[in-house]
Amino acid sequence: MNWLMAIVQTGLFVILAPLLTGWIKWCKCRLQNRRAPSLLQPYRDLWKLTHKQPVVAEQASWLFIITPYVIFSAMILAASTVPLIAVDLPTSASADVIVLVGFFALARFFQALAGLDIGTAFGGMGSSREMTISSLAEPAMLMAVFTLTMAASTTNLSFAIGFVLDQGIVLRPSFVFALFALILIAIAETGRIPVDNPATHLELTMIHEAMILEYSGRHLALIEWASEVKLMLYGVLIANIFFPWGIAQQFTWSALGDALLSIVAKLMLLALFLALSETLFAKMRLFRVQEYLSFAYLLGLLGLLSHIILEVSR
Amino acid sequence: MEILQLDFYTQAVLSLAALIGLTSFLMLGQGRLLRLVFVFALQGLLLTLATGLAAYTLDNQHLYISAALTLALKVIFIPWLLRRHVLRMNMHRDVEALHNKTAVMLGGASLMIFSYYVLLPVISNTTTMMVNALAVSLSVVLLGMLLMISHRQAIAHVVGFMSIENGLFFAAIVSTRGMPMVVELGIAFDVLVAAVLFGIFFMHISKSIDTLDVDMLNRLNEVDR
Amino acid sequence: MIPAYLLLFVPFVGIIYFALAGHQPQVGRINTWFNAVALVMSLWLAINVLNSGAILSGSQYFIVDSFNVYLIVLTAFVGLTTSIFSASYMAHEKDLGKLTDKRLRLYYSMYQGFMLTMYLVLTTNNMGIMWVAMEGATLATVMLVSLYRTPESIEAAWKYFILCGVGIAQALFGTILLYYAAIQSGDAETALLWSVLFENAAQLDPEILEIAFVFMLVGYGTKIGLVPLHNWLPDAHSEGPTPMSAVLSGLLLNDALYAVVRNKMLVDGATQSHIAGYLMMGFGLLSFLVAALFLHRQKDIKRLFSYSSIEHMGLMTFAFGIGTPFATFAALLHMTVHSLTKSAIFVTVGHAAQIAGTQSIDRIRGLINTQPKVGWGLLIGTLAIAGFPPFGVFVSEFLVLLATMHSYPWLTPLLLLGIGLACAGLFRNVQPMVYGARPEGQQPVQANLWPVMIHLALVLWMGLAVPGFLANWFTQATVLISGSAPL
Amino acid sequence: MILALAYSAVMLSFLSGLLALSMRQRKMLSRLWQYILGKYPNVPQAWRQNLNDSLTEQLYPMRLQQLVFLLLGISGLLALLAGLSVLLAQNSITDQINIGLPWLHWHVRFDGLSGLFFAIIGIAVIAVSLYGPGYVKNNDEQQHPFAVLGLFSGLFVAGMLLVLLADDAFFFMIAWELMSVTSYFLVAFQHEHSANRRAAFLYLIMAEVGAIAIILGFGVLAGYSEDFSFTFTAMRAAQLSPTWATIAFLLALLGFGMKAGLVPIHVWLPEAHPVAPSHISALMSGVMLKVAVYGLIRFTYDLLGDVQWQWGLVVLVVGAVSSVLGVLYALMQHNLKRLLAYHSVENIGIIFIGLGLSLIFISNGHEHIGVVALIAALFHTLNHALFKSLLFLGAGSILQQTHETDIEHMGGLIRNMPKTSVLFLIGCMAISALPPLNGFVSEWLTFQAALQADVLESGVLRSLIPVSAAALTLAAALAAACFVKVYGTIFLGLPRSRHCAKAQEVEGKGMPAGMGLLAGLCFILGIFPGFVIHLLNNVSGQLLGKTLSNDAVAGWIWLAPVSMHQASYAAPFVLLAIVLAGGVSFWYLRRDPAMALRHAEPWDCGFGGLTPRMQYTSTAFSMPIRRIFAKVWHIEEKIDIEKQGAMDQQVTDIHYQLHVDDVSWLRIYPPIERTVNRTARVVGRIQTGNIRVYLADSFATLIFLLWVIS
Repeated sequence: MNWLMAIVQTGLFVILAPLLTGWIKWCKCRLQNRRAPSLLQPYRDLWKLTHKQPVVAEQASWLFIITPYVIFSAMILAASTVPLIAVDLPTSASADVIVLVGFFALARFFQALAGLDIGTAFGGMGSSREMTISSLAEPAMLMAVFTLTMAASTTNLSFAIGFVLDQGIVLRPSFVFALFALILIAIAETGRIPVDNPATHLELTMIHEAMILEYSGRHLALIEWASEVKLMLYGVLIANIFFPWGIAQQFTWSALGDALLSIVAKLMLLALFLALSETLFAKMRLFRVQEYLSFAYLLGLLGLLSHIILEVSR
Repeated sequence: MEILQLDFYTQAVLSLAALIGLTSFLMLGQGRLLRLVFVFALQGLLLTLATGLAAYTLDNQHLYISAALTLALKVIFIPWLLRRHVLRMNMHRDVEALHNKTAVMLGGASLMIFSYYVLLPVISNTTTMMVNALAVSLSVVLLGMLLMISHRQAIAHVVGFMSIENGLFFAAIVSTRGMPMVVELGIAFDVLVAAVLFGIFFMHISKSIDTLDVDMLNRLNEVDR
Repeated sequence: MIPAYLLLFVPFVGIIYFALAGHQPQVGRINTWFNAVALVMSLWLAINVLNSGAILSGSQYFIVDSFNVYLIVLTAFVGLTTSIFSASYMAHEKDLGKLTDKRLRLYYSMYQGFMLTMYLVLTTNNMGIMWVAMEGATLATVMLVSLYRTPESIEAAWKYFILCGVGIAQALFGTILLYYAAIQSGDAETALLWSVLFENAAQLDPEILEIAFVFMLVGYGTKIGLVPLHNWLPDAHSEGPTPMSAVLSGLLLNDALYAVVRNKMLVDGATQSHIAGYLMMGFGLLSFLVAALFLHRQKDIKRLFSYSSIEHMGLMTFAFGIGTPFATFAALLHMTVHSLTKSAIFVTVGHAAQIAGTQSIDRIRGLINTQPKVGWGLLIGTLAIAGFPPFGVFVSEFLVLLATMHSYPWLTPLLLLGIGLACAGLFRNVQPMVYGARPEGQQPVQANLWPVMIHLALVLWMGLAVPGFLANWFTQATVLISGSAPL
Repeated sequence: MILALAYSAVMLSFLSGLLALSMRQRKMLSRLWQYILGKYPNVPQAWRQNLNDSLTEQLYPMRLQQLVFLLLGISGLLALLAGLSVLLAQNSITDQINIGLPWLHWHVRFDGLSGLFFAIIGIAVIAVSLYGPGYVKNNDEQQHPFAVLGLFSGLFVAGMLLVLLADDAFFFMIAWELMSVTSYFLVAFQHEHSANRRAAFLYLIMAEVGAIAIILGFGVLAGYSEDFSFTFTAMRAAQLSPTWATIAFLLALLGFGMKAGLVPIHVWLPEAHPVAPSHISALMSGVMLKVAVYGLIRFTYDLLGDVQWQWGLVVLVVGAVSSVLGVLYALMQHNLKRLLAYHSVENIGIIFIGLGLSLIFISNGHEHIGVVALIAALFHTLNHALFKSLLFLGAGSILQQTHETDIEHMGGLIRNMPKTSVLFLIGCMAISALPPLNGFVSEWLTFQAALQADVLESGVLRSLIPVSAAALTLAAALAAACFVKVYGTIFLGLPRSRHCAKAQEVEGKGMPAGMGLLAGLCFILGIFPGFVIHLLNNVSGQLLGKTLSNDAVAGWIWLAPVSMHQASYAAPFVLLAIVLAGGVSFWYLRRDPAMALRHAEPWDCGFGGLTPRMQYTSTAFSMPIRRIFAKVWHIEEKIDIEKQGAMDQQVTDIHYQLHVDDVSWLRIYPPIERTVNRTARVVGRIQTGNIRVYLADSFATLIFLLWVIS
């Protein structure tokens, strides 16, 4: 039952991810007074891409070919460990939040390599920037995670969420800090404005797009899909860790239904915020990103310290 | 006890000691090599007399022998050798300008006091007056070194070296009625060989740097130039 | 006691023989034979002593106990191996036309003369004779230092002569004071005999002995090459023929130290204080550090290693000064391994200088490529002398360090500093000489490297395992010097 | 029995060294062989034939090299067996060898800790000896004599093994220095380059200073042991006052840290490791540093006994600093082997973070967590040995094929050297701590230990530990960036030099096999860490008397250091899932033949064709990081633009020069050298060359002493 549950919700993750992206696009268009594409547009794109013949450069190596699959499976793996609608899944026991970061790192590693494989200037540029940003983002992320896990005294996401649920509504300064830190990091890691602009292909500004510039057909589809899943992953992390209410703790149809509805609602809300911020803020220069990320790190650190200083009584 | 209670011979030895000390001072201030050698021979002579007297006083047989050795070596052979070299390298005319002579002299005087101060423990707990001369002999040794430090001529150095030997020898006599015979002979032999070697070295040095000024011997050093 | 007399007799014959026939072609080998015989005698002596304890000659003029017997064997051994080396070396020098027959005669006969004085210093029981012999060593070697008659060599010889002469004179004054202290209580004839003095050291007047020891230390210390009395040493070592440097470093310094230690034993016996020890420690440490610094600015390969000798003598003096059984054992071991290693190094250095045709470090290059044996010999020897295991020097330095740590912990940083400096100073100069490409027109020379191999093998042996009989000697000597055995 | 294995391992490595000496003795040997034939005519024909032609002029060197490496390999195998068996047997065997000081024979002790490191060395040595013959085959015997190389390699391995066996300070130091000195000779092996000589010199001096520090550390212990004995047994029994214990610990940290390469005493490492032959660099970087780690563990946990939390803090901070600085310095390198050497600094830092954590937890009475941290450190030690050796061997292959160590001149090798590229990729993934490889597991364990910080009383520690863990993350992420750079610049893209363009895959089976072994182990240990954890548990059981909680080591699938409830990791699942997901999507998407790949020119922004000069160089790749962390290096950047034409508007030529230096080098070492030289010059003044001054010296000395006396 549990296993089935796990597989089902991983499936849900993968299926729903494009929808989330579509929703964000929709909100942005609305906010910018443009006509919005349908919510299903991402699905259509994926479908189209998977049915085009992929073109690869002559000097592309086997690494270039396998990379999309690695990235995609790494993301699915990550998705399987994050509780979407129900806690205490067997899969989430197989990998805790640190391993989750590990999966992201794995995907990123191959992504960057693939960017360098062809030998175009853009690929290298993209990989270089991607690795730089991520290497700054990871410590900050860990700080936020630390805050959470120190409070919950576990790195297993199911148990952590369970912990928050059991406690009920507690106003923890540390969690507030951690939340904001995590949001900033999520924006940086998923390549959204103000760190990176997923919509642009302007040489000097693009990061993520620059790496996948040489991809086409099914490869591109997999990568796009993977990044959508990643976006959703972060959304779910934020939503379920800090506002877990509504998530199913026992597998009854009603509970699961509520969980599904609640998570959809939370995600829509988050996406709305994201769209709003993307409309309000402009992309920042590459060398401003470090300040942005160090601020995130600072938030994480503050969260940790406030946990140690304010919340624990010894 | 007072010098009055001493027998004549001891008094004589003590006054000889004073004279020997004086000769050291004379050498210290001496700029002309020939006179230096002469004073050195004089010191040797006084030493011989002292030895003889001591031998007579303590009627110690082998002190006579060492007196004879001293006479042969320090009064006759070595001065002759040195004189010969001085004349051969005709340095008998030039005078070595000694820097701040007075300071050196005062230093010498203070050395004498110092050596007395050093040897006080030795002198204080003994009955034989003669031991007091130990202080003089030490000061002769130290003055010899001072002489070598203050003079630049190799020959002066040899004289200083030998006067140090004199000092030691005198110390042996006044303190311990001379060393055991073997040692005396050994020392005498060493002094003899040393003297000969010095002679050889004078030739080599003057051949290599055609002067006997030791300040010119400074090729081997550790200073950045 | 016969072997002792023979031991002294052999080199005596040698002096006369070589004085007459020192210029014949086969003379080098004959010299080796003389030393070989001497070695046999010394071994014979050693066996006697091992069997029947310390020996005092009938006339009481000679004493052989566990302290000096192993030094005697060491002296004979190094004398032998060095003579093997000097045979080929001097032949080569003669071919280069650097030497005349007359000087060869002088060289060989004085070689024997030097050995004679060394044996005399070691075997005699009479402090006066010890002094005479020590002075004799100076006289014997001073002509050898100036053997090449270059201005530098003459200058070096003159400094050697004057400084050691004056220094040793102080030692005589010390001896006289000692004698004076002795005859206050005791018969004038035997009063200078070390055995007698040692027996009733307690009766000697401590104050006099302290003064005496100062003179002894300054006197013999000049010969050991303690800073600031060391100035003659690098000059003499660097300008003389290399075999001479080898024996000076390997033997003369040891024997001077031996004399000091003998006197220290008396002083410690008389004054129940540790004053002598402190003086020696101070001198030793100073020499150790200053010499280590000097290593960094050497341009002449032989000067380099003579400074390293000063450094090691400083370490030994320091160790003897500490005076605990442990330190004493270490110092004895260090005496042995240092003289073995250092003489081996000087052998290779001699060949290196012949290969490059100069002693200047800047012009000796790429030895390993030119003549691998010499290059590796020099490199390994330097490693050994710098105190890297598994060579014996490491063992002794290890023990010295720990002994210091035990008795005077606050001095160990200085030792640390010194060893580090010395290692750096040696290698910054040696590495460029052995490594690198072979310079133009640099040719291998006729070299006999058996002495090096033997010495290094022995040092290696002592590093891995101090052989039993040697350990016994050291332990007995330690008991003799410091009163009790190490552990 | 086990001890016999260990001894024979040492002996064999010695033998291989001695055997190498006979490289030049071919004639003598063949004469000997003829003599034997004459003596015993009834030697089997096969042998006769075999030996005859292996003694011929052209075959002999190769056969000898193979033989030498064979012996080395066997010794490695024996070491591995001995290590594993003692680990499984969980006992400690003691023995004495009757050489050494008269009153102190060589004491030998072989227990779990030594066994672990024995195994580590064994694995690396096996790999190296598989790799070696192919690598040294084409050496020029005159320029780089194999006799020397083989001799010192053998002695080097023997030295390392002996260090692990030593049970008294004296024997330990002998073995330790044997290791240092032989490796010094190996560093100086290619001594025709002045840079190598300089590196060797630096290495030797720092090794010496470190060794003396260690000796003094032992000295402190011995001083407190009864009757001043150097056996480790006596030192264990010694009761030290806290102050002296701390002094001893600091001395040991200095000594072993210098060998392990902690910042800022790491400077010899990036100089020395690259200049040795590659398979030796693999041993030095992969294994020798581990021996230093062993030394510190032995000294701190075993000999000193009751630890203090301040030590842990020092180790933690030093480790964190080393890990971050190490990887940052590495990022700026473009000499492949230097870069790898700097990564050793980083990984040693990570190991020390683990050690520091365990010290802190143990001293605060939380042994069960201390055990986790210790095991994490030990595991990372093992892992680093594996992948660092792998990477250095890979670098060796690249060097052999392209004659390049500068990655700026490489590129596109993935097409020319397929095998090497795969193996190297595994190494890169392992060292950048990517799941599901082994590097990730150990770092994960370290994190788990750090995450337990909130059990500690002191708030300072509780806030410092996470910060250091964040430093660890930073290091890991930067390492990933660095190895993307490395792999991308070397193997991907277009070849940047002619050598690279026509590089070939290494011929022969040996070299790939050696690397394959290590790569395979990296993989297996990543998937099934349980087995290793079990062994390490034995080690900590012997060392601390504490082991992991049961459910942690229960299954071979689950890895839960503290408890299932707190954190767990199931590598097999991860692998399975990756394979499933990847495989399914792969199969699903490629099923349609009409969808076969079409190859075409890459887009080149409309310029005619891509040239190698268009692609990102490694310097360019690391530029953003260089900007961001600019304080860490001493950077000299110079751009000169040559203009001409009217009003100097037409740019004809642009020169860009970049020189990045290690700050800790500039800050510390040249000043020391200057000071020494200056002091030496000052001291030199006392030797003026004027004899009268000399006389004055001795005169003054005499007067002074007399004055002192009276």
